[in-house]
Amino acid sequence: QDINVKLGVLNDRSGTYADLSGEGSAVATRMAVEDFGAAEKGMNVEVISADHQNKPDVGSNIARQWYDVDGVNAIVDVPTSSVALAVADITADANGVLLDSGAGSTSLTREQCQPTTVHWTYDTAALANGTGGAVTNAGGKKWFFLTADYAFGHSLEENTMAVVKDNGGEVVGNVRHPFPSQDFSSFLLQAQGSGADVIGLANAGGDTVNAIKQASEFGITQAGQSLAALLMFVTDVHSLGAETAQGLNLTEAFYWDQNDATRAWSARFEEQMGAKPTMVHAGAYSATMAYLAAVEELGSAEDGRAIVAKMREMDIDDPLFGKVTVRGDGRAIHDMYLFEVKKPDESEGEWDLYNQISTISGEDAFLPMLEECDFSKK
Amino acid sequence: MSNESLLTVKDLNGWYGESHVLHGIDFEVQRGEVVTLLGRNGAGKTSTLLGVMGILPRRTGSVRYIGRETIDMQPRQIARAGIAICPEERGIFSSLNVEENLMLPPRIADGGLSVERIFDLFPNLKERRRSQGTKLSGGEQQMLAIARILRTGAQLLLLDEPTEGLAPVIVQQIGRTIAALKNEGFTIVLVEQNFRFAASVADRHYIVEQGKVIDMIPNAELEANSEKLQTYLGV
Amino acid sequence: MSIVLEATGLTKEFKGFVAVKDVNLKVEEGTIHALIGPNGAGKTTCFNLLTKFLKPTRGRIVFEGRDITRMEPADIAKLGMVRSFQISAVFPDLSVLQNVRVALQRRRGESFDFWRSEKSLSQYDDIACGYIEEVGLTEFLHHRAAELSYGRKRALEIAATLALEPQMLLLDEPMAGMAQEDVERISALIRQVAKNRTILMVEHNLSVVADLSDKITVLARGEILAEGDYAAVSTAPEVIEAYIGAEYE
Amino acid sequence: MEKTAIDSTMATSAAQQAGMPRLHKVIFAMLLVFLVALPFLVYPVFAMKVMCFALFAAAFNLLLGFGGLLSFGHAAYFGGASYVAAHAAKVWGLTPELAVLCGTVAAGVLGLAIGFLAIRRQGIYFAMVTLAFAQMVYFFSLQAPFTGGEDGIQSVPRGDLFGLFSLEDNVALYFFVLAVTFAGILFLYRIVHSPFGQVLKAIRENEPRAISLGYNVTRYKLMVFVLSATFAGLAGALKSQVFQLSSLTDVHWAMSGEVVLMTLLGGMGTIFGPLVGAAIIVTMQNYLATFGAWVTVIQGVIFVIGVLLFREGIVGVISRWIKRPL
Amino acid sequence: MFELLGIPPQVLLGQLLLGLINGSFYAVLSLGLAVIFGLLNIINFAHGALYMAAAFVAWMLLEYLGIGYWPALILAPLIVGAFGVLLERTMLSRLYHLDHLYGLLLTFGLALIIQGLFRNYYGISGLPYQIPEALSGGRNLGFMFLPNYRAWVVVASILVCFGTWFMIEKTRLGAYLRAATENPTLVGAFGINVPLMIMLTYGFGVALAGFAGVLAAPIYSVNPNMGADLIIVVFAVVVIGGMGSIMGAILTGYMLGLIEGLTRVFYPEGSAVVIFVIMAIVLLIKPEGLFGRTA
Ligand SMILES: Nc1ncnc2c1ncn2[C@@H]1O[C@H](COP(=O)(O)OP(=O)(O)OP(=O)(O)O)[C@@H](O)[C@H]1O
Ligand SMILES: Nc1ncnc2c1ncn2[C@@H]1O[C@H](COP(=O)(O)OP(=O)(O)OP(=O)(O)O)[C@@H](O)[C@H]1O
Ligand SMILES: [Mg+2]
Ligand SMILES: [Mg+2]
Repeated sequence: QDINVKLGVLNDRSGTYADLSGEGSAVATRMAVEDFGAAEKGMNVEVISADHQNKPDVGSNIARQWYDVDGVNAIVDVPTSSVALAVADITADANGVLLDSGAGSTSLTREQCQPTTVHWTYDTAALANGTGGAVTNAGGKKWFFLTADYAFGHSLEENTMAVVKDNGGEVVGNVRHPFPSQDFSSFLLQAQGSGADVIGLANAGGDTVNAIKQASEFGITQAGQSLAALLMFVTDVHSLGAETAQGLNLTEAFYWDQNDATRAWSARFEEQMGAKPTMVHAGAYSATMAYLAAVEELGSAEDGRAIVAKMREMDIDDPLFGKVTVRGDGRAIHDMYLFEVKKPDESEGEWDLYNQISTISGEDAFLPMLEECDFSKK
Repeated sequence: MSNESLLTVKDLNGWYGESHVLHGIDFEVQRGEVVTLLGRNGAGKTSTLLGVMGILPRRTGSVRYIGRETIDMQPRQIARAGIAICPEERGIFSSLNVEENLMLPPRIADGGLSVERIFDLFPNLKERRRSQGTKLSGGEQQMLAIARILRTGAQLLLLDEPTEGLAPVIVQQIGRTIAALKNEGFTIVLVEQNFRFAASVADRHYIVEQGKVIDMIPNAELEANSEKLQTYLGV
Repeated sequence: MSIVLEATGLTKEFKGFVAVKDVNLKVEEGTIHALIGPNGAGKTTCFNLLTKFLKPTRGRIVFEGRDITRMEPADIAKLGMVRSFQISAVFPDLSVLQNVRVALQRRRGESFDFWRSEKSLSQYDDIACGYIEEVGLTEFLHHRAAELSYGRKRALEIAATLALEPQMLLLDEPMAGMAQEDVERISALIRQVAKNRTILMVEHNLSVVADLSDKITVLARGEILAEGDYAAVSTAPEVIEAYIGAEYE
Repeated sequence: MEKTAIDSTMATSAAQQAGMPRLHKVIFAMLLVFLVALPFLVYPVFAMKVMCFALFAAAFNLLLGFGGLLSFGHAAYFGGASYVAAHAAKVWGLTPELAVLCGTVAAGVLGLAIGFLAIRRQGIYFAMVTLAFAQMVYFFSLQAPFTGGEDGIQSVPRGDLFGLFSLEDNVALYFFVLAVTFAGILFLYRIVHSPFGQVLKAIRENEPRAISLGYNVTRYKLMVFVLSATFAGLAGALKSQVFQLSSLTDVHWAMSGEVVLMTLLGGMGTIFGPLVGAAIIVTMQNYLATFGAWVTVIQGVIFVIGVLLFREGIVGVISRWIKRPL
Repeated sequence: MFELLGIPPQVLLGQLLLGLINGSFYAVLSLGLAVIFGLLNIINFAHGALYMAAAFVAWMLLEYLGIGYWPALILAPLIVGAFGVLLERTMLSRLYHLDHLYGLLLTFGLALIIQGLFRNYYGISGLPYQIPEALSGGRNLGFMFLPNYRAWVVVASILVCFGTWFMIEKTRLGAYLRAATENPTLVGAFGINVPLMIMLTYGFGVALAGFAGVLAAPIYSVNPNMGADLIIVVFAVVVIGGMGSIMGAILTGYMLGLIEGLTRVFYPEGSAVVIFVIMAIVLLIKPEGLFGRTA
């Protein structure tokens, strides 16, 4: 018998995160449906998408309507933590599934964990562990933080501070800038005056890009301080250009040029989107694949809790993320990678941007599970 | 005085939105004449002036100025042709000071009064030249509104109740000014409520009623027509 | 006769320019008192000071024995001293009837009743129509005030002012821009309403001044130049020079 | 000669005299019937959203269209009330009607405080003072602990009306929202057409003259400001109950802008304009959400066309066509 | 933690200089807005979008036509200004007889369209635009490192601002503009071509925004959202300066940059709201703005 599945890709399609998620995530999700061979397996999978404009009320309204009226079974992507948290609640109420790829907040699998949430790609703790740990260990002991003044920035800063201290570093200062900001020169000057080795950028998107651009203009890096962009996507690096971004350390869960599988998939993606995929796109793809597999095994997409439970049981070997397990709290555990941005003369194309420095195993990257969030025991 | 007709208005109709207020105004003005439009409140005198100036929202008919049809022209083209208006509500600009207000209308031809002469005529303005335009007293604003079109060199001046709110001394002065302007070859169409004043400066009077010109009385024949005037204007 | 309104040492300076200088004015109850003077003499400014639309730089104003020097303009009106404006002041988008009704509404004192229906206003219609009749605007009852010609707007303003039945009226050039026949009608109206109240009036139309006023104060350059009845004032040489002009007949 | 003018104005003012004109009664009745049927036709939550915004826009229009005061900071009352109501329901555990009442009162008080300072300013300066205070409210909401920063206050319980009737169900909640918003809008209508409204109109048209008639203009303006803020707050408080969420979006200046747009698009100074404007914009946001990246472009085109075709707002134009105030 | 108390004077000096640089952008932008508001009485909500568009035009000139920064500094504002003229002719001019709020609605719609189109074609994450060769690098002032380009920004903005101020305040044109705002009909009846004047003024105001956009391109990320939230701040600057005062807009622009700079040192979170606090205070104390005329 046929299994009907309806997936809703809900993300930012016009704001700051439109490039790193946006239409690309919908494309990636459709690719997953195709690659999974849903049609051949007797599954009718439909993918719809919508723009949540980074507003929790808009996002929750759409999510509600999708579940209540349109018969959506799972919601994919949902960047912007505040929206993701709202959607996670609604999803639990509706017994759907939230396959989150774009959001960074650790709360999704901790303070506000839900049995129907799967948090796939990254979170602020993983970023902190990746970049923070690596940079501190490489000798960047004194940190100064430039933090976007909102929940995401705070949590990224907090996670990274902890990692820095654990690794024997110290935090010599921080400054919280309004979100979004255009001009960072003043904050950079403060950072410069602090005598830090490393300036940690606990912000995202345009803020990070502007901060890096201006750091180079003000000769910060030339003067010996280094920058650590705690959340940066390949699209951001592309927009900065290798000239400006060279030497930056950053943590991602996925890079298009890692192996043959990622290259092949990314080439297909690029054909449709005109740009290489980000880890958020890849996460939307992989999470959907895993979800469909669980649905296939259960033979129905109706019961979200059951599907997520099934996903927890599966051993996932993903073409893009490698070995993945979904933990009891919904956190997907997989390797994270530390990259360094290539120098312009090393780069062989506009998207040839990263050198991989190290791999951080899933256990090291993500925070340990909270007892009360372990739904596999309930 | 030459006999060439400077302004000929024929069958001028005018509307404000839906309401039809001018119903075929006919009159003409010879070069160098002072002509008044008299009539009750709401008769359409102001509207007639606006119609000549092209400011009325919608108008039809014919308004010829020195032989040129202006009915399809923009107000600014009409102004460039040599007509200037001193509006009823005065139209002093609050964001300009007195001097800027005075200097605002561009010179469109030679033959306007010099600034010195204007200040001679209206000493108040000279004294308050740095004041914000709308801070002037009501009467001073009226003077300014008249003064500023004297500079431009326009040949035909449309004055809408220029003596309203002015002290008798100044009214007399304006009377003298009008006479002087007339001597210098300006042509003036005057709308007046102050009948006595009108009689002292004008050559001819047109009577406007309900959006039509219903009569014309030469100034010399006022006495003889006092009964008519009584019915037309109540004076 | 008692003094209704008294100003002592009234002075107003605008950034160094003295518009009204040390004016002492007494208005007697039940009279029509005219304030005349050349343009820019400070008449309107005086009005603004008396009705508190401007704050005096110096001086004291007493109305019916009460010191009103520090009051707000709206309160002055509530005390019974109402002014009209030199440049016509009506509510353009309200009908003639509504214009007058707004004034009546204030008189009846119900003001913040946002929960009440508009119907409660129709009780004023009769009184309002009475005043409108008096100024000859009955045929325009339902016209928007904006559509009236200038002179009729003035008439409407007077009707609304009268509707407040004030103790004292301050009229700033009530005749300006009026056709001759209206001048006569409004003159008659003013004389009629003056019977049981006091009027202070600015007017440039000398025949009206001569006709109506019991007492005249002549202001020039912010100071009082002359005071007295028309015959006295109009023959004073300094008044003729500053205001009336030699050619006035 | 003045026939036409007399006729048209006679018609309008004659209509104004007899309390609520027939036309308006009919429209309100039809609207009510439509709204009662609505939750069975479209998704109730969406319908509730439309109603909340319609009330918000109507409250705003009271100030702009009838008070002649452009506030550019109405999000402060809308969002402020939404936070208070959400907090009251979630943390204090109040029943929905009490939570909404708390939010509404809070908005009124906030309106009184801000209005007191702003009301003496004119025109665009007034708008900017209100904006300035609204931005401070935003900043406060961003920094204060109880508002939850970016995340807002989430998972607000819907609770039981009067502690008796559960509003968990969308349709049940819908009728609660319908009752409140409809009553709110009727009340706003009454305010506009009250003697107070008449004075307000006079003040808007000629302030010095109103003063000279003895009206304490400042107090009237403050009054209408507070009323408007209060009803905006009512709308915001309801919204927090509907979405079970209250967030920074509601206090952001873009929200203040949105309500201006709704009012203008529908036609300011008309009774029904804000309702139409709100319905259009909310519907647009809702249904365009699936258009992906083109949303903003389409939205922009609609605004541009809307302004060019319906210059006085949609209802404003219709009202001119049929020569009746709407 | 970072010690705020003992901020050394050099650091403060550095921050003030940075503030001045940022103020340069505010000054040029608010000047353009003030010119438009002053004449058309329209809050040009598309100002930020047009600022952004000019940055993109500069990028396109380089990318597609190989035209570098210096020509772009003239060309891009001209192109954007011409576009502004087109908008004015085809759309804004139809709204003048209406409440000016409708102009706001229209320009808001235009801003959405412009931003949306750029977003669709160029994505959100922005495009690189390099600092021109001649201005790369910088000099050490002792208390801070000043990039040459930033120094140029200050110089360029001062030149443009005061040039504009001179043109508007010291020539007849300015009086025409101000008068036409109050009563266009009457000014037209004096023989002045008001529609033409309005059109050119709008174009000029937009070109100023464009100029700021090109100035910004090398230091800020060239992305479709770069001007999105700007309008509200820039308009606040115009209001604080006093509406209708060109000089007010300019000086307040620089001043705001300075104040914002200081806030960034002492209370960084508040740097986005400080302008509104100042605006509220200024308007409550001096309702017509710092340099405004009383009505
Ligand atoms: N803006 C307007 N809209 C509609 N009707 C108007 C407008 N202006 C004037 N009218 C009407 O047009 C007619 C003629 O008015 P106009 O102002 O020309 O009269 P007028 O003779 O100048 O009167 P007054 O002596 O009072 O100034 C009047 O009936 C008036 O009500
Ligand atoms: N707000 C103000 N600021 C500066 N000067 C002013 C202000 N108001 C009035 N003035 C000046 O004060 C003087 C007196 O003005 P006022 O309006 O009182 O004159 P007036 O006697 O009523 O004259 P008119 O008969 O012409 O109406 C004038 O010279 C005027 O320019
Ligand atoms: Mg007239
Ligand atoms: Mg006066």
